[in-house]
Amino acid sequence: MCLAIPVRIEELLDEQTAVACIGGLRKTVNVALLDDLKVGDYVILHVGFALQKLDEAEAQRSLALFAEMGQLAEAERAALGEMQS
Amino acid sequence: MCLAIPVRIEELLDEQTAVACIGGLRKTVNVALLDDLKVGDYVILHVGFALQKLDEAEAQRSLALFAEMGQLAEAERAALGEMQS
Amino acid sequence: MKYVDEFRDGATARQIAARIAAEVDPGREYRLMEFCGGHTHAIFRYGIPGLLPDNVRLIHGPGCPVCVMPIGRLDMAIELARRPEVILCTYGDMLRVPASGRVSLLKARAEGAAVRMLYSPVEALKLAQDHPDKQVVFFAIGFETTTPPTALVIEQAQRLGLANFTVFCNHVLTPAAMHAILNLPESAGPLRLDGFLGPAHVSTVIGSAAYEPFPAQYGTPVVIAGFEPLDVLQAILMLVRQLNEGRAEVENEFTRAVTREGNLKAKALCERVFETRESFEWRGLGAVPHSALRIREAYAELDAERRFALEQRTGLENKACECPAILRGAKNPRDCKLFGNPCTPDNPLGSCMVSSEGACAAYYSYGRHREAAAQAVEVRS
Amino acid sequence: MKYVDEFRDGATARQIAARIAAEVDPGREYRLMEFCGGHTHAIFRYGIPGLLPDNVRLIHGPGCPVCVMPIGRLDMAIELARRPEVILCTYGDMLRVPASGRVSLLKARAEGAAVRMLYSPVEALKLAQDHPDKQVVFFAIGFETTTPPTALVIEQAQRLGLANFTVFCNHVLTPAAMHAILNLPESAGPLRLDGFLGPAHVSTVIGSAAYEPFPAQYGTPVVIAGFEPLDVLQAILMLVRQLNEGRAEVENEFTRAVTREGNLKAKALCERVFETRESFEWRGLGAVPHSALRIREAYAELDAERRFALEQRTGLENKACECPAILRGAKNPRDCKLFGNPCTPDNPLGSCMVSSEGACAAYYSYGRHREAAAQAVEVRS
Amino acid sequence: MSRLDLKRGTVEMIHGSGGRASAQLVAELFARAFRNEWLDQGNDQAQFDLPPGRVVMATDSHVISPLFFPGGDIGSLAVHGTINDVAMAGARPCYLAAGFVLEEGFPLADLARIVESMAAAAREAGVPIVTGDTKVVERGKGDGVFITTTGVGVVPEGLRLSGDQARPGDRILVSGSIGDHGVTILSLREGLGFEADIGSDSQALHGLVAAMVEAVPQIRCLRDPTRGGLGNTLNELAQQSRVGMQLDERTIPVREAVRAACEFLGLDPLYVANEGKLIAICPAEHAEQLLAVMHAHPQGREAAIVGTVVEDPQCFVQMQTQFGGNRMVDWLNGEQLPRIC
Amino acid sequence: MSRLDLKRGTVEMIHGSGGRASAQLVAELFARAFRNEWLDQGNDQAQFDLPPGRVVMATDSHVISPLFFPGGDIGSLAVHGTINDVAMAGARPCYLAAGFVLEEGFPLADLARIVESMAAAAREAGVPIVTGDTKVVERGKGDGVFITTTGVGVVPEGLRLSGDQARPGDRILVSGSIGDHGVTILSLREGLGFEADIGSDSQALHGLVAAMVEAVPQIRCLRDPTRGGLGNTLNELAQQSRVGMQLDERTIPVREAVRAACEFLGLDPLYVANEGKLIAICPAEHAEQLLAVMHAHPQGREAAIVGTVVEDPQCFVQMQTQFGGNRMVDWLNGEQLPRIC
Ligand code: SF4
Ligand code: SF4
Ligand SMILES: [Mg+2]
Ligand SMILES: [Mg+2]
Ligand SMILES: [Mg+2]
Ligand SMILES: [Mg+2]
Ligand SMILES: [Mg+2]
Ligand SMILES: [Mg+2]
Ligand SMILES: [Mg+2]
Ligand SMILES: [Mg+2]
Ligand SMILES: [Mg+2]
Ligand SMILES: [Mg+2]
Repeated sequence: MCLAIPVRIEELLDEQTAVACIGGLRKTVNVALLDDLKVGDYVILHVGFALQKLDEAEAQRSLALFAEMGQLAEAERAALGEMQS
Repeated sequence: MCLAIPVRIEELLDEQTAVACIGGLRKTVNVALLDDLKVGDYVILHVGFALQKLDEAEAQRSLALFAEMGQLAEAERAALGEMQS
Repeated sequence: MKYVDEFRDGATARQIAARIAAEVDPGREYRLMEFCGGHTHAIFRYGIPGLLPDNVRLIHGPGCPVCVMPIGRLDMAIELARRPEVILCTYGDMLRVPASGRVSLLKARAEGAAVRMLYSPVEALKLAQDHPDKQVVFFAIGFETTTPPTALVIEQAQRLGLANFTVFCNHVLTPAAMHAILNLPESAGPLRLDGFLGPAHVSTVIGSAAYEPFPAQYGTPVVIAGFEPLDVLQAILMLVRQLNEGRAEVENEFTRAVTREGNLKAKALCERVFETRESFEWRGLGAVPHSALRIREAYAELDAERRFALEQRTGLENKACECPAILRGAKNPRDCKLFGNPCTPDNPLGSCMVSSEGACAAYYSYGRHREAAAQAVEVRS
Repeated sequence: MKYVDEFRDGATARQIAARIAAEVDPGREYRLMEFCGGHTHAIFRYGIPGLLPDNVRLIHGPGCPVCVMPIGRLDMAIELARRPEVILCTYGDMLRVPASGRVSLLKARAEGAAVRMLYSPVEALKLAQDHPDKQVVFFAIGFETTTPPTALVIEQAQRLGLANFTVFCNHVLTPAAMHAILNLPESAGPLRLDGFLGPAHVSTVIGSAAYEPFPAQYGTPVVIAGFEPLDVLQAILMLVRQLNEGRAEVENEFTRAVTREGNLKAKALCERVFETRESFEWRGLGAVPHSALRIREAYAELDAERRFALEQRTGLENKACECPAILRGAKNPRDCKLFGNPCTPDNPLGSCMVSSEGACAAYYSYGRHREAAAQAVEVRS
Repeated sequence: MSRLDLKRGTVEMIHGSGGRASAQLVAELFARAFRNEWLDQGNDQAQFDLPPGRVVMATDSHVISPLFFPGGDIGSLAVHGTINDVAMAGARPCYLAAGFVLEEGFPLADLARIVESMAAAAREAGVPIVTGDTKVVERGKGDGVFITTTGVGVVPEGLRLSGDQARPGDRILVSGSIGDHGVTILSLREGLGFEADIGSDSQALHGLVAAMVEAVPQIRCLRDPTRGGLGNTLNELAQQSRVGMQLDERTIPVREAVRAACEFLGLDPLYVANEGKLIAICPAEHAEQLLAVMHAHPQGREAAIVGTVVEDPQCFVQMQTQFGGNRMVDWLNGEQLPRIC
Repeated sequence: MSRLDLKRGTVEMIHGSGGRASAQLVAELFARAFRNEWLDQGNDQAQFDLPPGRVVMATDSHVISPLFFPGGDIGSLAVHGTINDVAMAGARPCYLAAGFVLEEGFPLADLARIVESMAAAAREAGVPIVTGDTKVVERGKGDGVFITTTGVGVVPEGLRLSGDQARPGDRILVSGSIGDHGVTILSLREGLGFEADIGSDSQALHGLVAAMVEAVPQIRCLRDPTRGGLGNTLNELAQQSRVGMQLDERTIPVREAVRAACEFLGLDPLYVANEGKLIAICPAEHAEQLLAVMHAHPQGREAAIVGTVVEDPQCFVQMQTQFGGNRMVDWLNGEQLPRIC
């Protein structure tokens, strides 16, 4: 596994470094591997380096998909219930 | 001052070293600065080195001299006592 | 924590699990390998097996750089650390791993070797600057995720002209290992593998395109999955669906961080600094061609193998340790007769017991109670 | 302890004291300088002043190598010790002596400098052998007694080809200092000195002949005395007798260990290894010509002053410190307004307070109660 | 002699010699800060009367780096830690002893700060430091300062708390959020360096304990989950009582910053150290009352019932995860080291 | 898990983690050696009943190099030292606590030897070690092992010994020869290396003390002249009681080997450490009786009356020398370092 965590960019310090934030924690991180970062972006942080930007729209899409699946499951359960009753 | 103490040579180990003894203490000492040492000799020990042999006859002579002085003092005191009495 | 907590919701998990249950074909098995220790960790930590139908089997793969590090390479690192002029630094993961003679870097440190733990490789540069009279060696380990930071640090050391800094490079490549698993000779035991859960963070760097050979060459589907439990469940569902539908594709569940091309800047950097080794020994897999990186000639002065003229060592593995079979997916930790006694995370005899991502350690820490419960049932029944 | 205890007998002491009392001329003063700290020590430790008539006055001389070490030389040693590659080793005596800025070798060690205490200079060689990656410097101090061991060690280091060992040589010469005292300019204050108690152990090496210039040139008698209290008393008696009889000779009370020629082997050795410096600074005496030794060219590679290209330093003495006058015999410690507060052996401001052989320290440790008693009498009267 | 230079001075070997400099260090630093009738007597031991009851003694050696941290320092920690170990018997802590091992070269200013902090902690807790000892070791043979504190106290009539008293059915409570201390210390680690809006939870818990045992004398046992954290301490208790435990992750209070730090360092908050929290185990029928008492005390405001003691010959501690699965909460294996994978 | 390797193993950081390895170290080494009902309970504190009377607490941190020496080791020393500090109040020592700071890499075989030696010393003294703590520091941040012991005891009815009780006219006694411990340790110093037919006098003195206070409850004070030796300890007592002291050198027992070692190292036996001797001050009219009691006890066979308390606002300790002069016995100034001049 490669331990990594999404963090929010709070402040760009220079080409190489930024301040990132997660759960009330602030940490200076290296952002030299990413271009065009801006404050508010979420990035995947590993060994102190931002490896990739997190696509927030895709994240929402995933969550929406999960929710949908839930509804689908509900519906199926309901259907099953009807059948059995 | 140069801290030194008379110690007795107990055992000659080689050209350079011997075991010396004082007051029940045994210690390996450097004897390279002295020639013709033999077991039983007393030497003056300083920073782990034997600096000089101790002349036992001279030591006895000094002690005898002190004792003599004592007798002389006694005699004088006695004489003084006689005169005063 | 945003983008973490939402992906750990138990209610949603049960709903995805219900979908998996609804969609599996009871007449077949689904043998899925999570390549990566991150998935192994999530699977045990969140109790995912309990949510899956019995015919969906998860096989723990070799995706832990600590677990696959060959003893010989670790012996070399320990030998380096023991040199009086050397300070060896590396990530905490590596410190407790037993090498030959059960010596670990921690033991070597206890015996007087200068060994330092790093959180980030930038600390290694600082260490070198702070100890001009010492040789600071960064014992670099890890998959493609951890490689770009090492590359950056190497370039920076060159720029700074640091004369007392080198890197002992042990970075390994994920797709090569996946090829190796699929190419195992029949003699290595049965391998039935219906699909891969592809690594999350490795893929943020290498991109999903890197897995396209697997469906193409072997017909094995790959679904790249995030490391949160909902990601894992969702990816399992996606694999079940591919298998049910007879498809073999690369799909990406972890779209929020993985693109087809990955991080181009990071890849270019690694390309500049490293080149592929002809072959590299993986603990459990043996020699795997083109499966690891070495520092290029242009950075030779920063290469610890060159600076210290290190000779390749071959360490002795514990004969009874079943790590090789476990890493191949051919066996389960409980099949090892050393598991739990005497091999424990406190006293790891094989490398799968070392990192908590190792299959045996994860099994031990999170799975023992399930075994115990199972035994209790057996006794009662 | 044989040859020790017999020379400490109190009853005999009182008898010699009685002879002194009987023989002194009440119409004159006898101002006698014990050159050597060893005598100072014995005088206080055994309460000899209490046994002497009031007109026999003992003046504490500069015979403590620690007390006369100029601050500048100690600064140089501390500077050496602070070099990261250097381990400086020396005798315990030197460690607490305050140099410039009140820094001592002990303080430097507390701040991280590598400073080791030796009992014997042979330990310095071992230290060098045990630390091949360090430069071991032996900070050599002392009179002619301590010089031959240093010379032996230098020869041995050369024989062993030790590349990481040097000696910072500060050996000083007793007769030169005695000359300096007798040659003090009138401006230095009154000097009335009727005779010398000559050093015990220094003389075992240099022999009694070394003192023959003093009666010859200055008409000042010298009696070489052992360091035991009976020796001191007897030597005082011998000086009183010379003075009473108008003689000025070198006499030897310490015949059990001192000959006229001394230790020829040791002298030859020192002659091989060392040469006389043109001049050397003595704390309290100023620059004294031909009063110290330096390592000869033939052993240049073992000379720390050469190896480290040390530059001569001049340290600042505490202005209020009366050490110079005390060493000249012109003043008594209680004449110093710093004595006892703030200058104490725990917090020495001048070098006479450092070694317990220093005049002020001996006074403080053994003599304070006498002062207190005297004050009490004054208050009452 | 001139006074200690508490601004620029350093600890020297002489301060451990037992001579005048040692006496000065004790007089001008320790005795002045701790000031009480027992220390003022200047003996090598303290003499005092104890209230009637069973006597409790606990000792802990404190070694921590860095020495100063948000929420405390090694001095306050050494006071709180031992008071807590005494209090965990249900006892009232009465007196403390302190042994110092100082490293040559340690700044006297830092030592003074630590000693003042100990004095303040002891004063605030109402537990005087009545005897002590100081040793100095050569530079490179210590680490600034180590402090061993020992406490004695007295157990009120009728209480018999012990780690072997947990019984199936008992409820498990914690007095507040876990991991604050350990994460605070980690945040100061060179190279790790993160800022978090938390500090060590280091505090003396005897006030809370007194309220708890008065209201619910039926409490089976108390323990402070220090090194090894909640997870390891519960394993100790399970082992001692030969029982299992079932926790509910949702009820365990963990601050957001602690969770976040653990996520990015690869640690588990269950094993992160606490210095001002306690675990209580009590019969189920008193659990709600005990929780109410804890909630009413400033040190127990975030208290929670986090699990149940169960029968289990294997003495496993298990936890229902937030996610809904069940996991093993094993003994801490080795040190928790920050990881990358 | 496999047992501790007490032959070839070393202390590792993991042994201080608070986890399973810590528990194993405690179980297989400390608890096994010290074995008693309190430790067996496995709590972070010990609970016990004390006999009635004023309670005494003393603590000492032990740092010594070398760790092993003729006549003992750091383990037995840590037991004796604290028992003695408790006993010097006239008290009966009842229980001990021990805190260990171990250096990473320290051989477990050495640790086991030390722990066994502590256990034997505690057993022999009849004072169990009932609670403890172990910390591990990184290599280079400690020195093998430091041991802080704390003892509690109880003072028999009617006694009130304290260093401030000496009165002019009182006699000063020592229980035996001085300097044995310090010279033994010096003899092992690398480079100094001499052989002497002596060992440390390290021993627990509470038996002797019990006999003394029973026979002569009028004793003013007791103190063990450890660091700083007889000379410094008498200065402490003189200062505390605001008196002077007059010693007679001829009566002070010093072994020949100790005298010789001091001569050639430039030390004064008066300031050399002891670990099994005591100083007693008692009214003159009871001095002979006290001396007789001491002579009758195996630990006091060489006891002697060495001086008298005198009036002196300056609190000077003085000594009539063997030679006949009078000298000041001042506070120890700095460490006693071997000298060449
Ligand atoms: S339990 Fe240990 S020995 Fe067995 S396979 Fe796992 S790591 Fe190897
Ligand atoms: S008392 Fe101190 S300052 Fe005064 S002369 Fe002596 S050493 Fe110098
Ligand atoms: Mg090394
Ligand atoms: Mg140095
Ligand atoms: Mg404790
Ligand atoms: Mg504790
Ligand atoms: Mg506790
Ligand atoms: Mg003490
Ligand atoms: Mg004590
Ligand atoms: Mg003590
Ligand atoms: Mg004591
Ligand atoms: Mg503890």
